Amino acid sequence: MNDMSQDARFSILSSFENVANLAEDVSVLCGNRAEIDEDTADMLRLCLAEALNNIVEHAYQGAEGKPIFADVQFMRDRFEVHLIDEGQPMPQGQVPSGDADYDLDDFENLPEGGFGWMLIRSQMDMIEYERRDGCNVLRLGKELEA
Amino acid sequence: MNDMSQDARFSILSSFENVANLAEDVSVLCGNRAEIDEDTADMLRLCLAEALNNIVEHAYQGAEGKPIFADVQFMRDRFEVHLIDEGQPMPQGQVPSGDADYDLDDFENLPEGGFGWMLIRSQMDMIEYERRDGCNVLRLGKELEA
Amino acid sequence: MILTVEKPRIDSQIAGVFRDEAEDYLSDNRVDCAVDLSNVRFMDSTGLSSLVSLLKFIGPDRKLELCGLTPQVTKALKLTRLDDIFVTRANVREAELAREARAAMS
Amino acid sequence: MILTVEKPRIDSQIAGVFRDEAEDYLSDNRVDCAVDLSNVRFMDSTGLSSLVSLLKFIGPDRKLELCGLTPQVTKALKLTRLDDIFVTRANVREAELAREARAAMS
Ligand SMILES: Nc1ncnc2c1ncn2[C@@H]1O[C@H](COP(=O)(O)OP(=O)(O)O)[C@@H](O)[C@H]1O
Ligand SMILES: Nc1ncnc2c1ncn2[C@@H]1O[C@H](COP(=O)(O)OP(=O)(O)O)[C@@H](O)[C@H]1O
Repeated sequence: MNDMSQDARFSILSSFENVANLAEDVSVLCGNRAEIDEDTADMLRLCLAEALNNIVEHAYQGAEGKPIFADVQFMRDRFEVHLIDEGQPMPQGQVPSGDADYDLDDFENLPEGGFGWMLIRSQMDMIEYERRDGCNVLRLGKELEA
Repeated sequence: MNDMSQDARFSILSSFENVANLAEDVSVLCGNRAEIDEDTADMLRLCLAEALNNIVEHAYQGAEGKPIFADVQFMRDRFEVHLIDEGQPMPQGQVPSGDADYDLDDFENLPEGGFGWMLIRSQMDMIEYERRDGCNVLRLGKELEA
Repeated sequence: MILTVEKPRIDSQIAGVFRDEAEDYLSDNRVDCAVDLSNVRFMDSTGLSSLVSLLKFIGPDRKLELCGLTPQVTKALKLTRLDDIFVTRANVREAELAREARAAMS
Repeated sequence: MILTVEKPRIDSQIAGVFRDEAEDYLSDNRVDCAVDLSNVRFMDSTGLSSLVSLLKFIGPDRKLELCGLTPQVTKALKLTRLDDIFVTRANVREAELAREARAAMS
Protein backbone atom coordinates (compact mmCIF):
# COMPACT_ATOMS: atom_id res chain seq x y z
CA MET A 1 0.00 0.00 0.00
CA ASN A 2 1.31 3.35 -0.97
CA ASP A 3 -0.88 6.22 0.00
CA MET A 4 -3.11 7.03 2.92
CA SER A 5 -5.79 8.52 0.79
CA GLN A 6 -7.82 5.90 -0.95
CA ASP A 7 -11.37 5.52 0.23
CA ALA A 8 -14.34 3.73 -1.21
CA ARG A 9 -18.03 3.73 -0.37
CA PHE A 10 -20.37 1.00 -1.58
CA SER A 11 -24.14 1.37 -1.50
CA ILE A 12 -26.46 -1.59 -1.90
CA LEU A 13 -30.02 -2.58 -1.15
CA SER A 14 -30.55 -5.36 1.38
CA SER A 15 -30.83 -8.94 0.09
CA PHE A 16 -28.80 -12.06 0.87
CA GLU A 17 -27.46 -12.08 -2.67
CA ASN A 18 -26.38 -8.43 -2.63
CA VAL A 19 -24.60 -8.73 0.70
CA ALA A 20 -22.72 -11.81 -0.52
CA ASN A 21 -21.58 -9.78 -3.55
CA LEU A 22 -20.63 -6.84 -1.38
CA ALA A 23 -18.56 -9.03 0.96
CA GLU A 24 -16.71 -10.31 -2.09
CA ASP A 25 -16.17 -6.86 -3.64
CA VAL A 26 -14.84 -5.35 -0.43
CA SER A 27 -12.52 -8.26 0.33
CA VAL A 28 -11.15 -8.24 -3.23
CA LEU A 29 -10.55 -4.51 -2.99
CA CYS A 30 -8.77 -4.91 0.36
CA GLY A 31 -6.76 -7.80 -1.06
CA ASN A 32 -5.55 -5.61 -3.93
CA ARG A 33 -4.98 -2.43 -2.05
CA ALA A 34 -3.69 -3.59 1.30
CA GLU A 35 -1.66 -6.49 -0.08
CA ILE A 36 -3.09 -9.03 2.31
CA ASP A 37 -2.64 -12.67 1.36
CA GLU A 38 -5.37 -14.82 -0.10
CA ASP A 39 -6.18 -16.64 3.14
CA THR A 40 -6.62 -13.40 5.02
CA ALA A 41 -8.80 -12.01 2.23
CA ASP A 42 -10.93 -15.19 2.40
CA MET A 43 -11.42 -14.80 6.13
CA LEU A 44 -12.19 -11.11 5.69
CA ARG A 45 -14.87 -12.04 3.18
CA LEU A 46 -16.30 -14.50 5.68
CA CYS A 47 -16.41 -11.87 8.46
CA LEU A 48 -18.04 -9.28 6.22
CA ALA A 49 -20.57 -11.85 5.05
CA GLU A 50 -21.38 -12.67 8.69
CA ALA A 51 -21.81 -9.03 9.72
CA LEU A 52 -23.83 -8.22 6.59
CA ASN A 53 -26.06 -11.28 6.94
CA ASN A 54 -26.83 -10.13 10.48
CA ILE A 55 -27.88 -6.75 9.10
CA VAL A 56 -30.33 -8.36 6.65
CA GLU A 57 -31.58 -10.92 9.17
CA HIS A 58 -31.68 -8.95 12.40
CA ALA A 59 -31.46 -5.20 11.69
CA TYR A 60 -33.85 -5.41 8.73
CA GLN A 61 -35.57 -8.63 9.89
CA GLY A 62 -35.32 -10.09 6.42
CA ALA A 63 -36.74 -7.09 4.55
CA GLU A 64 -35.26 -6.55 1.08
CA GLY A 65 -34.54 -3.24 -0.64
CA LYS A 66 -33.30 -1.38 2.44
CA PRO A 67 -30.10 0.70 2.24
CA ILE A 68 -26.75 -0.68 3.39
CA PHE A 69 -23.48 1.23 3.05
CA ALA A 70 -19.91 0.00 3.36
CA ASP A 71 -17.15 2.58 3.75
CA VAL A 72 -13.64 1.28 3.22
CA GLN A 73 -10.67 3.33 4.37
CA PHE A 74 -7.05 2.45 3.79
CA MET A 75 -4.40 3.80 6.06
CA ARG A 76 -0.71 3.09 6.09
CA ASP A 77 -0.79 0.39 8.75
CA ARG A 78 -4.42 -0.70 8.81
CA PHE A 79 -7.76 -0.53 7.08
CA GLU A 80 -11.29 -0.10 8.33
CA VAL A 81 -14.66 -1.14 6.96
CA HIS A 82 -17.69 0.69 8.34
CA LEU A 83 -21.06 -0.96 7.80
CA ILE A 84 -24.07 1.32 8.08
CA ASP A 85 -27.76 0.45 8.04
CA GLU A 86 -31.03 2.07 9.09
CA GLY A 87 -32.54 -0.98 10.79
CA GLN A 88 -33.25 -2.14 14.34
CA PRO A 89 -30.48 -1.46 16.86
CA MET A 90 -28.30 -4.18 18.38
CA PRO A 91 -29.75 -5.74 21.56
CA GLN A 92 -28.58 -3.79 24.65
CA GLY A 93 -27.00 -1.29 22.24
CA GLN A 94 -23.88 -3.37 21.91
CA VAL A 95 -22.16 -6.04 19.87
CA PRO A 96 -23.06 -9.60 21.01
CA SER A 97 -20.20 -11.09 23.01
CA GLY A 98 -19.55 -14.12 20.81
CA ASP A 99 -16.76 -15.42 22.97
CA ALA A 100 -15.57 -18.88 22.09
CA ASP A 101 -15.13 -20.13 25.67
CA TYR A 102 -18.30 -22.17 25.84
CA ASP A 103 -18.21 -25.55 27.60
CA LEU A 104 -16.99 -28.20 25.19
CA ASP A 105 -18.02 -31.06 27.49
CA ASP A 106 -21.60 -29.94 27.96
CA PHE A 107 -22.80 -31.79 24.87
CA GLU A 108 -26.51 -30.96 25.24
CA ASN A 109 -25.83 -27.25 25.56
CA LEU A 110 -23.40 -26.80 22.71
CA PRO A 111 -24.21 -23.48 21.04
CA GLU A 112 -26.00 -23.76 17.72
CA GLY A 113 -25.58 -20.09 16.95
CA GLY A 114 -23.30 -17.20 17.74
CA PHE A 115 -20.52 -18.58 15.55
CA GLY A 116 -20.74 -15.50 13.32
CA TRP A 117 -19.54 -13.19 16.05
CA MET A 118 -16.89 -15.69 17.18
CA LEU A 119 -15.49 -15.62 13.65
CA ILE A 120 -15.63 -11.83 13.40
CA ARG A 121 -13.95 -11.42 16.79
CA SER A 122 -11.20 -13.88 15.89
CA GLN A 123 -10.27 -11.99 12.71
CA MET A 124 -10.72 -8.29 13.32
CA ASP A 125 -8.49 -6.13 15.50
CA MET A 126 -11.14 -3.49 16.13
CA ILE A 127 -14.90 -3.92 16.51
CA GLU A 128 -16.92 -0.86 17.50
CA TYR A 129 -20.65 -0.37 17.43
CA GLU A 130 -22.49 2.89 17.64
CA ARG A 131 -26.11 3.96 17.14
CA ARG A 132 -25.99 7.30 15.31
CA ASP A 133 -28.86 9.34 13.80
CA GLY A 134 -31.12 6.31 13.70
CA CYS A 135 -28.43 4.20 12.00
CA ASN A 136 -26.34 1.26 13.10
CA VAL A 137 -22.66 1.97 12.52
CA LEU A 138 -20.39 -1.06 12.89
CA ARG A 139 -16.71 -0.31 12.50
CA LEU A 140 -14.39 -3.22 11.79
CA GLY A 141 -10.65 -2.64 11.66
CA LYS A 142 -7.65 -4.75 10.78
CA GLU A 143 -3.96 -4.02 11.36
CA LEU A 144 -1.55 -4.77 8.54
CA GLU A 145 1.77 -6.45 9.08
CA ALA A 146 4.67 -4.05 8.65
CA MET B 1 -25.29 -9.35 -12.48
CA ASN B 2 -28.36 -9.66 -10.36
CA ASP B 3 -29.56 -6.41 -8.99
CA MET B 4 -29.79 -2.88 -10.25
CA SER B 5 -28.75 -1.35 -7.01
CA GLN B 6 -25.07 -1.69 -6.42
CA ASP B 7 -23.11 1.52 -6.52
CA ALA B 8 -19.64 2.38 -5.42
CA ARG B 9 -17.78 5.66 -5.01
CA PHE B 10 -13.99 5.81 -4.78
CA SER B 11 -12.15 8.89 -3.54
CA ILE B 12 -8.43 9.35 -4.09
CA LEU B 13 -5.85 12.12 -4.17
CA SER B 14 -4.14 12.79 -7.48
CA SER B 15 -0.87 11.00 -8.25
CA PHE B 16 0.12 8.68 -11.07
CA GLU B 17 0.41 5.80 -8.64
CA ASN B 18 -3.02 6.37 -7.08
CA VAL B 19 -4.78 6.61 -10.43
CA ALA B 20 -3.13 3.37 -11.61
CA ASN B 21 -4.45 1.67 -8.45
CA LEU B 22 -7.89 3.19 -8.94
CA ALA B 23 -8.06 2.01 -12.57
CA GLU B 24 -7.26 -1.48 -11.33
CA ASP B 25 -9.76 -1.43 -8.45
CA VAL B 26 -12.61 -0.22 -10.62
CA SER B 27 -11.92 -2.68 -13.43
CA VAL B 28 -11.67 -5.59 -10.95
CA LEU B 29 -14.96 -4.53 -9.38
CA CYS B 30 -16.64 -4.29 -12.79
CA GLY B 31 -15.15 -7.64 -13.76
CA ASN B 32 -16.67 -9.26 -10.67
CA ARG B 33 -19.98 -7.54 -10.67
CA ALA B 34 -20.80 -7.21 -14.35
CA GLU B 35 -19.35 -10.58 -15.32
CA ILE B 36 -17.29 -9.18 -18.17
CA ASP B 37 -14.48 -11.37 -19.45
CA GLU B 38 -10.84 -10.84 -18.60
CA ASP B 39 -9.94 -9.19 -21.93
CA THR B 40 -12.74 -6.67 -21.58
CA ALA B 41 -11.72 -5.95 -18.00
CA ASP B 42 -8.12 -5.39 -19.17
CA MET B 43 -9.24 -2.92 -21.81
CA LEU B 44 -11.50 -1.20 -19.30
CA ARG B 45 -8.53 -0.80 -16.99
CA LEU B 46 -6.55 0.70 -19.86
CA CYS B 47 -9.32 3.20 -20.68
CA LEU B 48 -9.71 4.24 -17.07
CA ALA B 49 -5.95 4.62 -16.73
CA GLU B 50 -5.92 6.86 -19.84
CA ALA B 51 -8.78 9.05 -18.63
CA LEU B 52 -7.33 9.29 -15.10
CA ASN B 53 -3.80 10.03 -16.34
CA ASN B 54 -5.29 12.91 -18.36
CA ILE B 55 -6.87 14.26 -15.18
CA VAL B 56 -3.53 14.25 -13.34
CA GLU B 57 -1.58 15.58 -16.35
CA HIS B 58 -3.99 18.07 -17.87
CA ALA B 59 -6.78 18.93 -15.42
CA TYR B 60 -4.38 19.13 -12.45
CA GLN B 61 -1.26 19.85 -14.54
CA GLY B 62 0.73 17.31 -12.62
CA ALA B 63 -0.22 18.54 -9.14
CA GLU B 64 -0.47 15.80 -6.51
CA GLY B 65 -2.90 15.59 -3.61
CA LYS B 66 -5.95 16.95 -5.47
CA PRO B 67 -9.32 15.16 -5.15
CA ILE B 68 -10.51 12.68 -7.77
CA PHE B 69 -13.74 10.69 -7.46
CA ALA B 70 -14.92 7.66 -9.38
CA ASP B 71 -18.59 6.70 -9.17
CA VAL B 72 -19.44 3.26 -10.45
CA GLN B 73 -23.06 2.32 -11.16
CA PHE B 74 -24.26 -1.09 -12.19
CA MET B 75 -27.49 -1.43 -14.08
CA ARG B 76 -29.07 -4.52 -15.55
CA ASP B 77 -27.74 -4.07 -19.06
CA ARG B 78 -24.83 -1.67 -18.63
CA PHE B 79 -22.56 0.06 -16.18
CA GLU B 80 -21.23 3.58 -15.93
CA VAL B 81 -18.11 5.08 -14.41
CA HIS B 82 -18.20 8.81 -13.66
CA LEU B 83 -14.83 10.50 -13.12
CA ILE B 84 -14.95 13.80 -11.27
CA ASP B 85 -12.15 16.31 -10.60
CA GLU B 86 -11.82 19.95 -9.65
CA GLY B 87 -9.13 20.86 -12.17
CA GLN B 88 -8.87 22.83 -15.43
CA PRO B 89 -11.70 22.25 -17.90
CA MET B 90 -11.32 20.36 -21.15
CA PRO B 91 -10.22 22.55 -24.09
CA GLN B 92 -13.29 24.00 -25.88
CA GLY B 93 -15.39 22.48 -23.12
CA GLN B 94 -15.50 19.14 -24.85
CA VAL B 95 -13.84 15.74 -25.11
CA PRO B 96 -10.92 15.69 -27.60
CA SER B 97 -12.00 13.99 -30.83
CA GLY B 98 -9.39 11.23 -30.84
CA ASP B 99 -10.64 9.71 -34.06
CA ALA B 100 -8.41 7.04 -35.51
CA ASP B 101 -8.77 8.11 -39.15
CA TYR B 102 -5.45 9.89 -39.45
CA ASP B 103 -3.45 9.48 -42.64
CA LEU B 104 -1.42 6.30 -42.44
CA ASP B 105 0.68 7.21 -45.47
CA ASP B 106 1.74 10.61 -44.23
CA PHE B 107 4.75 9.25 -42.38
CA GLU B 108 6.14 12.59 -41.16
CA ASN B 109 2.82 13.63 -39.66
CA LEU B 110 1.91 10.44 -37.86
CA PRO B 111 0.34 11.43 -34.55
CA GLU B 112 2.57 10.97 -31.54
CA GLY B 113 -0.26 11.63 -29.10
CA GLY B 114 -4.00 11.36 -28.90
CA PHE B 115 -3.88 7.56 -28.67
CA GLY B 116 -5.47 7.73 -25.23
CA TRP B 117 -8.74 9.08 -26.55
CA MET B 118 -8.66 6.69 -29.52
CA LEU B 119 -8.48 3.80 -27.07
CA ILE B 120 -11.24 5.19 -24.86
CA ARG B 121 -13.52 5.83 -27.85
CA SER B 122 -12.91 2.34 -29.22
CA GLN B 123 -13.97 0.67 -25.95
CA MET B 124 -16.73 2.70 -24.38
CA ASP B 125 -20.30 2.92 -25.65
CA MET B 126 -21.00 6.27 -24.02
CA ILE B 127 -18.63 9.20 -23.44
CA GLU B 128 -20.11 12.40 -22.04
CA TYR B 129 -18.34 15.41 -20.64
CA GLU B 130 -19.85 18.16 -18.57
CA ARG B 131 -18.46 21.07 -16.56
CA ARG B 132 -20.53 21.28 -13.39
CA ASP B 133 -20.03 23.47 -10.28
CA GLY B 134 -16.37 24.01 -11.14
CA CYS B 135 -15.80 20.29 -11.63
CA ASN B 136 -15.07 18.14 -14.67
CA VAL B 137 -17.54 15.27 -14.90
CA LEU B 138 -16.62 12.61 -17.45
CA ARG B 139 -19.19 9.84 -17.81
CA LEU B 140 -18.08 6.61 -19.43
CA GLY B 141 -20.62 3.89 -20.12
CA LYS B 142 -20.47 0.35 -21.39
CA GLU B 143 -23.29 -1.91 -22.54
CA LEU B 144 -23.26 -5.51 -21.39
CA GLU B 145 -24.03 -8.39 -23.66
CA ALA B 146 -27.37 -10.00 -22.92
CA MET C 1 -22.18 -44.60 5.73
CA ILE C 2 -20.71 -41.60 3.91
CA LEU C 3 -22.73 -38.42 3.35
CA THR C 4 -21.01 -36.44 0.56
CA VAL C 5 -21.83 -32.73 0.24
CA GLU C 6 -21.78 -31.91 -3.48
CA LYS C 7 -22.05 -28.12 -3.17
CA PRO C 8 -18.94 -25.91 -2.95
CA ARG C 9 -20.43 -23.77 -0.16
CA ILE C 10 -22.43 -24.41 3.00
CA ASP C 11 -23.79 -20.95 3.74
CA SER C 12 -27.12 -19.41 4.73
CA GLN C 13 -28.66 -20.30 1.36
CA ILE C 14 -28.10 -24.04 1.79
CA ALA C 15 -27.27 -24.91 5.40
CA GLY C 16 -30.92 -25.46 6.37
CA VAL C 17 -31.63 -27.81 3.48
CA PHE C 18 -28.43 -29.73 4.13
CA ARG C 19 -29.30 -30.25 7.78
CA ASP C 20 -32.89 -31.31 7.07
CA GLU C 21 -31.86 -33.84 4.42
CA ALA C 22 -29.13 -35.28 6.63
CA GLU C 23 -31.49 -35.58 9.60
CA ASP C 24 -34.13 -37.32 7.47
CA TYR C 25 -31.58 -39.84 6.32
CA LEU C 26 -30.22 -40.42 9.83
CA SER C 27 -33.66 -41.04 11.35
CA ASP C 28 -34.44 -43.63 8.66
CA ASN C 29 -31.03 -45.31 8.90
CA ARG C 30 -29.70 -45.85 12.37
CA VAL C 31 -26.02 -45.94 11.38
CA ASP C 32 -22.78 -44.11 12.06
CA CYS C 33 -22.09 -41.33 9.62
CA ALA C 34 -19.07 -39.58 8.07
CA VAL C 35 -19.76 -36.24 6.35
CA ASP C 36 -17.47 -35.83 3.33
CA LEU C 37 -16.69 -32.10 3.02
CA SER C 38 -13.99 -32.37 0.35
CA ASN C 39 -16.08 -30.36 -2.18
CA VAL C 40 -16.83 -27.57 0.27
CA ARG C 41 -14.53 -24.58 -0.24
CA PHE C 42 -16.49 -22.17 1.95
CA MET C 43 -18.46 -22.59 5.16
CA ASP C 44 -19.98 -19.76 7.19
CA SER C 45 -21.56 -19.62 10.65
CA THR C 46 -24.82 -21.19 9.48
CA GLY C 47 -22.83 -24.08 8.03
CA LEU C 48 -21.11 -24.55 11.39
CA SER C 49 -24.49 -24.40 13.14
CA SER C 50 -25.88 -27.11 10.87
CA LEU C 51 -22.99 -29.44 11.76
CA VAL C 52 -23.55 -28.88 15.49
CA SER C 53 -27.28 -29.55 15.04
CA LEU C 54 -26.47 -32.82 13.29
CA LEU C 55 -24.08 -33.86 16.04
CA LYS C 56 -26.77 -33.25 18.67
CA PHE C 57 -29.36 -34.99 16.51
CA ILE C 58 -27.35 -38.18 16.08
CA GLY C 59 -26.79 -38.28 19.84
CA PRO C 60 -24.11 -39.95 21.96
CA ASP C 61 -24.80 -43.55 20.83
CA ARG C 62 -23.80 -43.09 17.22
CA LYS C 63 -20.68 -41.57 15.62
CA LEU C 64 -20.66 -38.46 13.42
CA GLU C 65 -17.28 -37.74 11.84
CA LEU C 66 -16.10 -35.14 9.32
CA CYS C 67 -13.65 -35.90 6.53
CA GLY C 68 -11.88 -34.17 3.62
CA LEU C 69 -11.76 -30.72 5.20
CA THR C 70 -10.49 -27.92 2.92
CA PRO C 71 -8.35 -25.10 4.42
CA GLN C 72 -11.15 -22.57 4.93
CA VAL C 73 -13.37 -25.16 6.63
CA THR C 74 -10.49 -26.27 8.86
CA LYS C 75 -9.90 -22.65 9.83
CA ALA C 76 -13.58 -21.89 10.57
CA LEU C 77 -13.80 -24.98 12.83
CA LYS C 78 -10.61 -24.03 14.63
CA LEU C 79 -11.58 -20.40 15.24
CA THR C 80 -14.87 -21.47 16.85
CA ARG C 81 -13.11 -24.30 18.77
CA LEU C 82 -15.46 -26.81 17.12
CA ASP C 83 -12.37 -28.75 16.02
CA ASP C 84 -12.27 -30.03 19.62
CA ILE C 85 -15.78 -31.43 19.36
CA PHE C 86 -15.72 -33.11 15.98
CA VAL C 87 -13.64 -36.14 15.08
CA THR C 88 -12.06 -35.42 11.70
CA ARG C 89 -10.45 -37.77 9.14
CA ALA C 90 -8.18 -36.86 6.26
CA ASN C 91 -10.49 -38.32 3.62
CA VAL C 92 -13.26 -40.83 2.90
CA ARG C 93 -10.78 -43.74 2.86
CA GLU C 94 -9.53 -42.91 6.35
CA ALA C 95 -13.09 -42.60 7.62
CA GLU C 96 -13.91 -46.05 6.22
CA LEU C 97 -10.80 -47.61 7.75
CA ALA C 98 -11.75 -46.12 11.12
CA ARG C 99 -15.25 -47.55 10.83
CA GLU C 100 -13.88 -51.01 9.94
CA ALA C 101 -11.51 -50.86 12.89
CA ARG C 102 -14.41 -50.03 15.22
CA ALA C 103 -16.49 -52.90 13.75
CA ALA C 104 -13.58 -55.35 14.27
CA MET C 105 -13.27 -54.26 17.92
CA SER C 106 -16.91 -54.65 18.86
CA MET D 1 19.87 -6.00 -33.90
CA ILE D 2 17.27 -6.95 -31.32
CA LEU D 3 16.15 -4.51 -28.63
CA THR D 4 14.49 -6.52 -25.86
CA VAL D 5 12.20 -4.67 -23.44
CA GLU D 6 12.64 -6.35 -20.05
CA LYS D 7 9.81 -4.57 -18.24
CA PRO D 8 6.27 -6.02 -18.15
CA ARG D 9 4.65 -2.63 -18.82
CA ILE D 10 5.35 0.32 -21.12
CA ASP D 11 3.29 3.04 -19.50
CA SER D 12 3.72 6.67 -18.52
CA GLN D 13 6.24 5.76 -15.83
CA ILE D 14 8.67 4.17 -18.28
CA ALA D 15 7.82 5.11 -21.89
CA GLY D 16 10.05 8.21 -21.90
CA VAL D 17 13.11 6.37 -20.60
CA PHE D 18 12.55 3.52 -23.06
CA ARG D 19 12.36 5.92 -26.03
CA ASP D 20 15.45 7.90 -24.96
CA GLU D 21 17.57 4.78 -24.46
CA ALA D 22 16.47 3.29 -27.77
CA GLU D 23 17.17 6.55 -29.62
CA ASP D 24 20.63 6.82 -28.05
CA TYR D 25 21.44 3.32 -29.18
CA LEU D 26 20.08 3.87 -32.69
CA SER D 27 22.06 7.06 -33.24
CA ASP D 28 25.28 5.32 -32.20
CA ASN D 29 24.55 2.19 -34.24
CA ARG D 30 23.17 2.78 -37.70
CA VAL D 31 21.45 -0.59 -38.01
CA ASP D 32 17.97 -2.04 -38.56
CA CYS D 33 16.17 -2.81 -35.35
CA ALA D 34 13.58 -5.28 -34.08
CA VAL D 35 11.92 -4.41 -30.77
CA ASP D 36 11.18 -7.58 -28.78
CA LEU D 37 7.98 -6.95 -26.81
CA SER D 38 7.43 -10.50 -25.59
CA ASN D 39 7.83 -9.47 -21.91
CA VAL D 40 5.39 -6.58 -22.22
CA ARG D 41 1.94 -7.51 -20.90
CA PHE D 42 0.57 -3.97 -20.83
CA MET D 43 1.06 -0.93 -23.05
CA ASP D 44 -0.84 2.34 -22.75
CA SER D 45 -1.04 5.42 -25.00
CA THR D 46 2.36 6.73 -23.93
CA GLY D 47 3.86 3.37 -24.87
CA LEU D 48 2.26 3.61 -28.31
CA SER D 49 3.56 7.19 -28.64
CA SER D 50 7.10 6.07 -27.85
CA LEU D 51 6.96 3.43 -30.60
CA VAL D 52 5.76 6.01 -33.15
CA SER D 53 8.54 8.39 -32.05
CA LEU D 54 11.08 5.63 -32.59
CA LEU D 55 9.70 4.85 -36.03
CA LYS D 56 10.00 8.50 -37.06
CA PHE D 57 13.44 8.72 -35.47
CA ILE D 58 14.86 5.76 -37.36
CA GLY D 59 13.53 7.25 -40.62
CA PRO D 60 12.65 5.65 -43.94
CA ASP D 61 16.13 4.25 -44.71
CA ARG D 62 16.26 1.78 -41.84
CA LYS D 63 13.79 -0.88 -40.69
CA LEU D 64 12.05 -0.86 -37.32
CA GLU D 65 10.04 -4.00 -36.66
CA LEU D 66 8.11 -5.26 -33.62
CA CYS D 67 8.11 -8.86 -32.49
CA GLY D 68 6.64 -11.08 -29.76
CA LEU D 69 3.45 -9.07 -29.27
CA THR D 70 1.25 -10.20 -26.35
CA PRO D 71 -2.57 -10.01 -26.68
CA GLN D 72 -3.05 -6.66 -24.97
CA VAL D 73 -0.31 -5.01 -27.04
CA THR D 74 -1.75 -6.48 -30.25
CA LYS D 75 -5.16 -5.09 -29.30
CA ALA D 76 -3.85 -1.60 -28.44
CA LEU D 77 -2.03 -1.40 -31.80
CA LYS D 78 -5.10 -2.55 -33.66
CA LEU D 79 -7.52 -0.15 -31.98
CA THR D 80 -5.30 2.82 -32.87
CA ARG D 81 -4.69 1.41 -36.39
CA LEU D 82 -0.94 1.42 -35.71
CA ASP D 83 -0.91 -2.25 -36.73
CA ASP D 84 -1.04 -0.92 -40.31
CA ILE D 85 2.12 1.11 -39.81
CA PHE D 86 4.36 -1.33 -38.00
CA VAL D 87 5.78 -4.51 -39.47
CA THR D 88 5.31 -7.22 -36.83
CA ARG D 89 6.94 -10.66 -36.49
CA ALA D 90 5.78 -13.57 -34.35
CA ASN D 91 9.00 -13.74 -32.35
CA VAL D 92 12.72 -12.92 -32.27
CA ARG D 93 13.55 -15.91 -34.45
CA GLU D 94 11.17 -14.75 -37.21
CA ALA D 95 12.59 -11.23 -37.02
CA GLU D 96 16.12 -12.62 -37.48
CA LEU D 97 15.08 -14.81 -40.41
CA ALA D 98 13.51 -11.76 -42.06
CA ARG D 99 16.70 -9.76 -41.56
CA GLU D 100 18.83 -12.56 -43.03
CA ALA D 101 16.49 -12.80 -46.01
CA ARG D 102 16.83 -9.05 -46.59
CA ALA D 103 20.65 -9.30 -46.31
CA ALA D 104 20.71 -12.16 -48.86
CA MET D 105 18.64 -10.09 -51.29
CA SER D 106 20.75 -6.95 -51.17
N1 LIG E 1 -29.17 -4.73 14.26
C1 LIG E 1 -28.37 -5.77 14.34
N2 LIG E 1 -27.29 -5.84 13.59
C2 LIG E 1 -26.49 -6.88 13.71
N3 LIG E 1 -26.64 -7.90 14.55
C3 LIG E 1 -27.70 -7.90 15.32
C4 LIG E 1 -28.61 -6.85 15.23
N4 LIG E 1 -29.58 -7.09 16.09
C5 LIG E 1 -29.28 -8.23 16.68
N5 LIG E 1 -28.16 -8.73 16.25
C6 LIG E 1 -27.58 -9.94 16.81
O1 LIG E 1 -26.61 -10.60 16.07
C7 LIG E 1 -26.57 -11.93 16.53
C8 LIG E 1 -26.18 -12.83 15.44
O2 LIG E 1 -25.01 -13.45 15.84
P1 LIG E 1 -24.27 -14.54 15.04
O3 LIG E 1 -23.00 -14.78 15.78
O4 LIG E 1 -24.16 -14.19 13.60
O5 LIG E 1 -25.16 -15.82 15.26
P2 LIG E 1 -26.36 -16.42 14.51
O6 LIG E 1 -25.80 -17.73 14.08
O7 LIG E 1 -27.40 -16.51 15.57
O8 LIG E 1 -26.75 -15.48 13.38
C9 LIG E 1 -27.92 -12.27 17.03
O9 LIG E 1 -27.79 -12.76 18.30
C10 LIG E 1 -28.64 -10.97 17.05
O10 LIG E 1 -29.18 -10.71 18.32
N1 LIG F 1 -9.13 18.69 -17.91
C1 LIG F 1 -8.82 17.73 -18.76
N2 LIG F 1 -9.16 16.48 -18.50
C2 LIG F 1 -8.88 15.53 -19.37
N3 LIG F 1 -8.25 15.72 -20.54
C3 LIG F 1 -7.87 16.95 -20.85
C4 LIG F 1 -8.12 17.99 -19.97
N4 LIG F 1 -7.62 19.09 -20.49
C5 LIG F 1 -7.07 18.75 -21.65
N5 LIG F 1 -7.22 17.47 -21.90
C6 LIG F 1 -6.81 16.85 -23.14
O1 LIG F 1 -6.64 15.49 -23.17
C7 LIG F 1 -5.78 15.21 -24.22
C8 LIG F 1 -5.01 14.00 -23.92
O2 LIG F 1 -5.33 13.10 -24.91
P1 LIG F 1 -4.66 11.69 -25.06
O3 LIG F 1 -5.42 11.01 -26.15
O4 LIG F 1 -4.59 10.98 -23.76
O5 LIG F 1 -3.25 12.02 -25.64
P2 LIG F 1 -1.87 12.32 -24.99
O6 LIG F 1 -1.07 11.20 -25.49
O7 LIG F 1 -1.54 13.66 -25.59
O8 LIG F 1 -2.04 12.36 -23.51
C9 LIG F 1 -4.91 16.37 -24.42
O9 LIG F 1 -4.98 16.75 -25.75
C10 LIG F 1 -5.49 17.41 -23.55
O10 LIG F 1 -5.75 18.59 -24.27
